Amino acid sequence: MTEKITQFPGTPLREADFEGGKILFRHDRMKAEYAWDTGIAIGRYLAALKEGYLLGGYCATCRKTVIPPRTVCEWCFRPMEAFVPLEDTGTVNTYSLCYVTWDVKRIKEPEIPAVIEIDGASPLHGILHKLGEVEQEAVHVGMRVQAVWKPAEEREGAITDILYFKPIEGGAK
Amino acid sequence: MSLLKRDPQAPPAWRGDLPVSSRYTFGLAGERFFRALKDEGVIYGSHCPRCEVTYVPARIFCERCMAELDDWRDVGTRGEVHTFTLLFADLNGGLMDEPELVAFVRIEDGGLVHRLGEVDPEEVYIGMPVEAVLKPKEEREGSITDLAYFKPI
Amino acid sequence: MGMRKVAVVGAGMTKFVRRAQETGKELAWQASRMALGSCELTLDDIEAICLGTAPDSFDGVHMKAEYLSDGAGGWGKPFMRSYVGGGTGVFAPIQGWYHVASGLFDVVLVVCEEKMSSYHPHAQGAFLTIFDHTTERALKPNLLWIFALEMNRYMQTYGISKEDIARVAVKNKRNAADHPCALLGDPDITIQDVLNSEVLAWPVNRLDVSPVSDGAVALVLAAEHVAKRVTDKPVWIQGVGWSLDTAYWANRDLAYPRYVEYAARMAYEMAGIKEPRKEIHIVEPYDPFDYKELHHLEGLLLADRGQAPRLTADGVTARDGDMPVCPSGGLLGVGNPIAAAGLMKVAELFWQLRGEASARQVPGQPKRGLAQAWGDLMQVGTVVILGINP
Amino acid sequence: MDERVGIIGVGWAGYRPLTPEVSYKELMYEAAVKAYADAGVDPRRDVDSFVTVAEDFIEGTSIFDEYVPDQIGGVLKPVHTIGGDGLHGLATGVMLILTGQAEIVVVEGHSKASNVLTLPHIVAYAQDPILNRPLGWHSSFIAGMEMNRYLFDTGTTIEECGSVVVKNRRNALRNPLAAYGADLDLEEALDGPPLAWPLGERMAAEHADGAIVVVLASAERAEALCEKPVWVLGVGWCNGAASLESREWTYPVYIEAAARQAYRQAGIRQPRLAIDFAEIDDTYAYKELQHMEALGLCRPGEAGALVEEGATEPEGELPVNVSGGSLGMGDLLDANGLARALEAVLQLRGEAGPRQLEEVEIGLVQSWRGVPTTSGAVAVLAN
Repeated sequence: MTEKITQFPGTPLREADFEGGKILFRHDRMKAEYAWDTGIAIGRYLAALKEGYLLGGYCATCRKTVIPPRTVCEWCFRPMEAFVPLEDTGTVNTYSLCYVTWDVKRIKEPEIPAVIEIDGASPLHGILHKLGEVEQEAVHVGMRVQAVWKPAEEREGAITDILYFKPIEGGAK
Repeated sequence: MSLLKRDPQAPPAWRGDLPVSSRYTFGLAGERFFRALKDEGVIYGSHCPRCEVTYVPARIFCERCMAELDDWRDVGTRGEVHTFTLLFADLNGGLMDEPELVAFVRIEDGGLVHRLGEVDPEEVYIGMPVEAVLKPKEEREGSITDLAYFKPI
Repeated sequence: MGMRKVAVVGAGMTKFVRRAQETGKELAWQASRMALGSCELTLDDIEAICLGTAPDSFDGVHMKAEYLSDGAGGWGKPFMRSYVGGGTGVFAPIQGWYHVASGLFDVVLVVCEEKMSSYHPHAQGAFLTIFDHTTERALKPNLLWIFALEMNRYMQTYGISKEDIARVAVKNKRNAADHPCALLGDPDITIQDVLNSEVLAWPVNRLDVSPVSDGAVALVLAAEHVAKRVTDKPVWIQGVGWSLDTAYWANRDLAYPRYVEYAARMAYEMAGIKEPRKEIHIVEPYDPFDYKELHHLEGLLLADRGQAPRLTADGVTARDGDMPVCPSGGLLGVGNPIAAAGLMKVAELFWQLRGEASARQVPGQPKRGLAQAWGDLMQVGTVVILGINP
Repeated sequence: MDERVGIIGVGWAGYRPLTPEVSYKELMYEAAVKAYADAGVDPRRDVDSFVTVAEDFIEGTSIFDEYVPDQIGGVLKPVHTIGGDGLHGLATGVMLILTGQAEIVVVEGHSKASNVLTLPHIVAYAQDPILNRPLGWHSSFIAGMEMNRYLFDTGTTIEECGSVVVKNRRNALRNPLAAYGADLDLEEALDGPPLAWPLGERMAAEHADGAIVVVLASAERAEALCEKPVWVLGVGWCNGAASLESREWTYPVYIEAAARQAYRQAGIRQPRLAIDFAEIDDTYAYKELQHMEALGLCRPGEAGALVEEGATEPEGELPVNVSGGSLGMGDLLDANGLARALEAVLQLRGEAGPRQLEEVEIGLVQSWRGVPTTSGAVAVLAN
C-alpha cells in the first residue's frame, strides 16, 4: 500500500463472537413473494412442458432455433417467427458433480447439473438441467442424453416436469 | 409487436419468492449506543465540532464532513415531538384496528422514532415535551425496543 | 479522442474480512475517509458520489444505495448507484469517469461496498436468486454450478488441467501475503494444497474459490486541471469499456468470454492501444475463481485462446514476470466483497503506477495497467485502463 | 450546458393496474419497439449505450441487469443498470453523450408492481435494520409524519392536499395512458380510510404496470434524425439525509438542490417565469405541493393556495401534472420519472391530444424515489 497508509480499518469478527452476548446482533427475514406473469413465450413454454415436450422459438432472419422461446430475437431484434416443438434428447455441453446444495449443505451423492444442447435447436443452444441414472465416471462432454418426464398427471407446467436427463444407450437416437 | 400468439391455456403466472434471511451486527456506533441503553439506560449523542451538530442516536462519523466522532455525550431521556402520525396501515396491506401512535422525538440535532404512550392521540401536538420510558433493566436486550415508548412530561 | 481527461488522484480501502462488525455505512465511510485523506481533500471538495454495490440481498437492505448514501458522503450531494453484478467494482470508476468527462463535475468520489456476511446463514444462499425465476430457479441451482459448468467447458475445450488452474490460486494467494488488507494471503501455499482441498462442485475445489468477504474501497477522480493541482502523480483513465451478453447463458459457448473481448476492444480503442500485450504492463483481471484469471486473460486478448495457462507456468504472469497479473493478490488472496473487490483492483493499479505498492511493487517502470471485472450470468465484462500519461 | 442533448424517440407500454398478457420482458420489448420506431433507429446498428433503472427486490431477481439486454436490443453492447429513478437514468444517458463517447443512448424503466404480492414488506426492508425496522411498521408512517410536519410548518391544509387529488384524477380522464382517472369532489377525495393520519388512502397513488423507453441523441444526430427533437436543457439529482433521525422533515432540501443544478445548466434564474408547465412527483398528494415549493415554482406555503385557485389546472397559468401524475396514471415505482418525462415530451411535441397545452416551450420534470428515501431528480426539457 502507499507507504503513507499503514493502518487499515475494519473490525473482523469470528463466528464465536456471536455467542454468549459478546456482540449485539439481530436476525430478520424479508417476506418477498411474487407472481411473475409468464406472458406469451414463457407461458407457452410451460404449457408445452406440461404436455410433455420441449418448445423452442425460430427466428426467420437469423435462421436460428433457440430454447427457451422468446418473442424477440436478441440478435436481429426482429420478432420471433414461430414456436418450434423440439426433441427431448440432446448432448451434454458441460456438466459438474456438485456436493453442496444451494444453501451450502454438503451432500454425499453429488447432484449433476449440466447444460444440455437440445436436438432440434441450433448448435450450442441448450438448457440447464440435471443428469440422473448415470455413473459419475460415465458422464462426459458430448454424451447423448434423453429427458425423463414426470407422469402426465403429476406435471404442472414447470421445468421440473422433467425429472432429469439420462444417458441414451449406444447413442442410437 | 410479436408474431407469436399467446396461449390462453398457458399458466398465467409463476409463483415464487426471494429468500432473504439476514443477520445484522449493530456496527461500531450501534454496539456502543445500544449497550449503554441496555446496561445504563443512557441515550448517547455524538458531537461534530466542525459542523456543530450533535447526532442522536450517536454515530461514529459525521455525514456532513466525514470526520470521526469520538465526542460522545449523554443527551438525557427528554425531547419534544417534532412530528407524529397515527398509523393504520399494516404490512399486509390491511388496516390495524388499534392504530400505532408514532412520533419522531427531537433530541439535540437528531432524535428517535418510536411510539408515544400514556397519551391519547388527540392530546398529542407538535412541540409536546416527552420523556423516554425504558423497559426494566432485566427485560432489556440491546435493541430499539428496550425503549418502551415516550410519554408526555 | 477529444474528451475531457480524467485522473484518479486518491484511494482508500478497508481490510477485507470474513465478518465485519461495522455496518455497511461505516465500511463505506472508512474507505471514503481514507481516499479523501490520501489526496488531502475534504467532502466539501467532492461534487458528486458514484456508488457501486452488488446484490441488495447480501447487506440485507432494499434500495441499499439509499441506506449506504451517508456513509459514502452522499449527504446533500448528487448521488447515484451503478450496478452490473460482479462487474460493478470496475464499472463504478467508469461511472465516475463519465460524471467528470461529461463536464458536469470536476471532482467525484467513487465508493464500492459489500457486506456479504449479513446474509445468513451463508452468502451462497443469495445466489439462488440470480437464476431465471421461472425456467431455472426450480432446479435449486447454486452459484458453484455455473462456475463449475464454465470451468469444465473451458478445461475440456482447450485440454487444460486442474494443475494449470491451481497454479493461479497459488500465485495470487502468495502475492496477497504482501497485501495489508488481505484475508487469505498465504506465502507457503502449494499446488498440492489446492488440488487436495475439498471438492465443492467438481472441477471446483475449495481453494479454487475466493472467500466471501466484507469490505469497502474508494477512489477520488478529478478533471485534468484539478488533478494536476491535487497531486504530482495523477493516474489517468485512458480507456473504459463494458459489454453485456445475452441472459440466455445456456445458448452460448462458455469456453470463451466474448463479452470481455468486446469490453476490452472498446477500452483499447479509446486508449489508442494497438498491441495490448506490449502496451499493458500490469493486469488485474477478475479472479473470483482461479480459472477465471486465465479465461479473462484470453478474453482480454492478452493470451491466445487456451494459452493463458502456459503464460502462468512460464512465470510470465508472476509479479516479476514480463506481464504481472494480479500482483495485488486478487480476489483469491485479498478477498471478494464483490463490488469492493473490483475497485480494489483499480486501486492496486493506482498505487502500482505511482510506485507506492511497497512490498507488492512490480519492478521496472510500469506505465499502463488494465483492471477488469466480470459478473451476472457469466455475461458482463467491465474494463478500465489506467496510465501515467494523460 | 454547452453541448445539447435531444430526445428523439419515446415508447411506452402498459399503464394498467394489471398486464397479465405479457411478461416483464415483453412489456419492455413493446415500449422499446415503439421508441425505436418513433426515433427511426435500429438498436442493433445505431445505439451506442443502454441505461436501465431497476431494483432487485422489486423484480424478484438478484442482479436484475442480467435480464435486460435481450428485449431492448442491447446484447453485447454497453448496457448498465442504475439503482435509481428513471430521471437518474435520463441524467446518466445525458452524461454518456456529453463525454463524446456515445451519440445515441437508450434509457428504460418499467414497473410490474402487480407481480409483487408483498410490496409493503419489501419497502419496509429499506428501513434501517437496527434503528427502525424492529418496530415493524408499514413505511407510510414516514409519509404520515412528513405530511403532518409539512402542514404544521407551512399552514397548508388537508383540503388543499385533497384538491390535488381532485385535479390530478380529473386530468387523468383525458389521458388514455392513465389507469386511475376519476371525477371526484373534494369530500370524496378526503374520504376513505386513513393510511397514516393525516395521510388518507386516497391521497396516495395506487400502483400500475408499465414500461417506458426514451431514445437520447447528441445535438448533431438529433437534428439529423428528427425534425422536432425535445432538448434536455438541464438535469440535476441529489440525496438528502439517509436516516430518519437526521433528516429535515418539512422541506425537501435535496429537491431544491437538484433543481438548482438543472436550472443552472438550463440558464434559468426565474423558474416561475420560465417554466410553462410541470410534471412533478405526486406519490402522495402533499408531495406535489411540497415539491412545487422546493422547485421554486412558488414560495413555501403558497402551493396549496395556488392549487385551490386553479392556477395549476390545465387552463391555469402554471399547469401541473396535466397527465394526471402518479395519482391519475398510477405509481410506476422507479419508472415514475420517465412517466413524467414522457408527458413533457408529448406536450412539447404538441402530441398530447385532448390535454394538449397551448404554446408550451419549457417543461419541468421532477421525481422522488418514495419512502424511506430522500432521493430525487429534475430535468428541464424544451422544444
